[in-house]
Amino acid sequence: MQTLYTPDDFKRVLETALLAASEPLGLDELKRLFDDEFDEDTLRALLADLRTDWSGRGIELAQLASGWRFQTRPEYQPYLDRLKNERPPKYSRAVMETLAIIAYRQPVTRGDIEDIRGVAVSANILKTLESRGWIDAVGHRDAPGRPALYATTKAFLDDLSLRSLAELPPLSEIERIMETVNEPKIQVQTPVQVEAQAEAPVQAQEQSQFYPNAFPPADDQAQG
Amino acid sequence: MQTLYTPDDFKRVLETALLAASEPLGLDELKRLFDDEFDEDTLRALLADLRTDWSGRGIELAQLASGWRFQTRPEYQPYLDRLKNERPPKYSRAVMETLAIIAYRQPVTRGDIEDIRGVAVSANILKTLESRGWIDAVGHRDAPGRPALYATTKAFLDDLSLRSLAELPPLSEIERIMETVNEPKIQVQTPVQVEAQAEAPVQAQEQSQFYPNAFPPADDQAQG
Amino acid sequence: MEPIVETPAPPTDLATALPPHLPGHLPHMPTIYGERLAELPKDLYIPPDALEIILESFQGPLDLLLYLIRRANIDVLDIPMAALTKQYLVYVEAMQQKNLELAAEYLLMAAMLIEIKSRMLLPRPPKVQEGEAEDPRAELVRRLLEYEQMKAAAAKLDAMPQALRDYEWVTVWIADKLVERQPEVGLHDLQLAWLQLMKQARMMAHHQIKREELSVREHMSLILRRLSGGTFVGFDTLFDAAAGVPSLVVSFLAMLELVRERLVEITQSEALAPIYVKLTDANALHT
Repeated sequence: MQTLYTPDDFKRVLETALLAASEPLGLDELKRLFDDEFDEDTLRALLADLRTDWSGRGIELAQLASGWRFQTRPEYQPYLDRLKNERPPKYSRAVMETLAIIAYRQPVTRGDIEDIRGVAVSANILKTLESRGWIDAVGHRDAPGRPALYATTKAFLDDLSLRSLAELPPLSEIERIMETVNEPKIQVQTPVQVEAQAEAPVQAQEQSQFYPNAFPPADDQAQG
Repeated sequence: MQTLYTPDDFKRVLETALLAASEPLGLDELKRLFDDEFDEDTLRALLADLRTDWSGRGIELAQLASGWRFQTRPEYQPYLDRLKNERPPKYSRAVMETLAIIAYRQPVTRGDIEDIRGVAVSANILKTLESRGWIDAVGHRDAPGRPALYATTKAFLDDLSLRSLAELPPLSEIERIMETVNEPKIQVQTPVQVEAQAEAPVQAQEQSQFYPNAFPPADDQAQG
Repeated sequence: MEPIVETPAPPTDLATALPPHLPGHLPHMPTIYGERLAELPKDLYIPPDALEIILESFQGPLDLLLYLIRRANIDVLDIPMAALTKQYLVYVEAMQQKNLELAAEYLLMAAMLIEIKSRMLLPRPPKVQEGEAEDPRAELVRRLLEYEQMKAAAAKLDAMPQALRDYEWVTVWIADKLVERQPEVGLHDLQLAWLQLMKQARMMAHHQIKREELSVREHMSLILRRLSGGTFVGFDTLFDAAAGVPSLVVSFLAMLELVRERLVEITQSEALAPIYVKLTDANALHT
């Protein structure tokens, strides 16, 4: 057993455990690594230090919803793709819209999703998202048929490198559009979650180039 | 996409691919990483360099029959073990009591242990402790059946970070703990025979016949 | 009702404008009351191959409507219902003509649009509570905006780095997963085990044992180990003078105890001759 003396030794153990872990590691688990010798602040300092050590490499230490994990940087993905035999799953617009509705309006029933999208939501769409582990049924609405209520999972946040739902890109603000118009007055419901997004960073600028099939960036036109 | 200029850049890509791979990567695959720009000798040189970079860390670059992969160093295994979700294995109460008796009363025979514990000691219990290297037979008592005398080993002291048996917690201290733990205070009779048992284990063998039911034998089944 | 100016567009215009992902720039659009309005020509030319692809790319009637609205640069809060309905029906009819499997939602939406359009023609009944007329388009606009918001959110989500697509997890091989984990035992565990024994045996408790005695028993084990070869060992070699007087005394006590328990025998051929120690015969035979 490697004996540990210096902060570097501890970092080495942290690094080894995080590189070998198959799941993100939370602070509690990282504490266990040292038989609970360290408090959370010390661990956080070591982790921050470790993250700095890895800056400029092809791997980065990411803090996710369920803990810390090493992941490759997107800039290196084109190289890694050369090793792959099959392409990673690319989700259809129907799947992504359903995911967005669940993420921003959760918990929602299939009926809620259909109301917003204006079309039937096939069972396959929900199954795709469930089998990816991104959504699950968290309960049932007390309504006829007791429809299942869907919500996003921690794995969804982890897979999008988010620590919480508050870090989701903010929704385009439809209520601001409403204010500019007096006639006719239209009541638009403002979902509760929108408040949380106010604090989230804006990072949707490059949106259009990543999303070639998107419709004309409606927000810009609407606001401009 | 990260653009590559220097050998360090190429190493960075190699490192990233090897860290992200779930299987060992062969030279053919590593070549594909760079669109077959490099020959095998160049790759081998880069890999050797990378291996040196990682020396002294918790992870090493290993060359296997099927290719190269990063893997953890065995010295770090004890730390990784602490993260395992399964509860750490524990010795049964019977094993621990037997060990305690051997540690404090050595050299003792199986019969001595049975006298003190009040129940039969299965061969498995002794085998467990012997295969752990913590006890061994140091001789035989000159008594009917010539029973083996067990004592603790140096490995036992090492594993418990003791320099000698004298560093075991004194029994008087244990008794003091027991007295503070036992509430209400229990009047403890001091039968003369017990002292004799401690001093003269030979006689103790017959002693057990006098009060075979003195100890609840249920413990072994319950804990073991 | 809004004035509608119909502008025949060249056939090629529609073909280029149709792909839904392209911003809908219609050239030569007339401006009415400061707003640009547009309508598709009645005699639509739709390339037969393109239609399916185009129509399939719509996620539903709301998506189609939004496309028509954005393409014509119409203010969504003041939709010219007649124009929009007309355009929408052109698309739906085209779909039916091509025998495309038309989702029921498209027809439902068509009915809804026509209904709104007709209500727009009627004088608006004042609302009791607010004293303000309710716009027949309100519900449609709310749905369009909400859908558009979610559509944009979906695009943003899709633009975010996604595990397995844009980056990968690092899971380094753990070299020796197969090492069996041994129970860890500490002094505390031993103490606890003894405590258990004591509790069990409290009717006959009081195993008062002195610290020294433990050392004696330790030395007994040590001596037995030294003698385990079965041969005679010099008495003096069993004592380490360098260990100090207390250790010597303990060793001697251990030796006496071993003799008393008949575990070893001590022999001396004559007075002052070297003293030898060996395991008792019965003992040695089995070691």
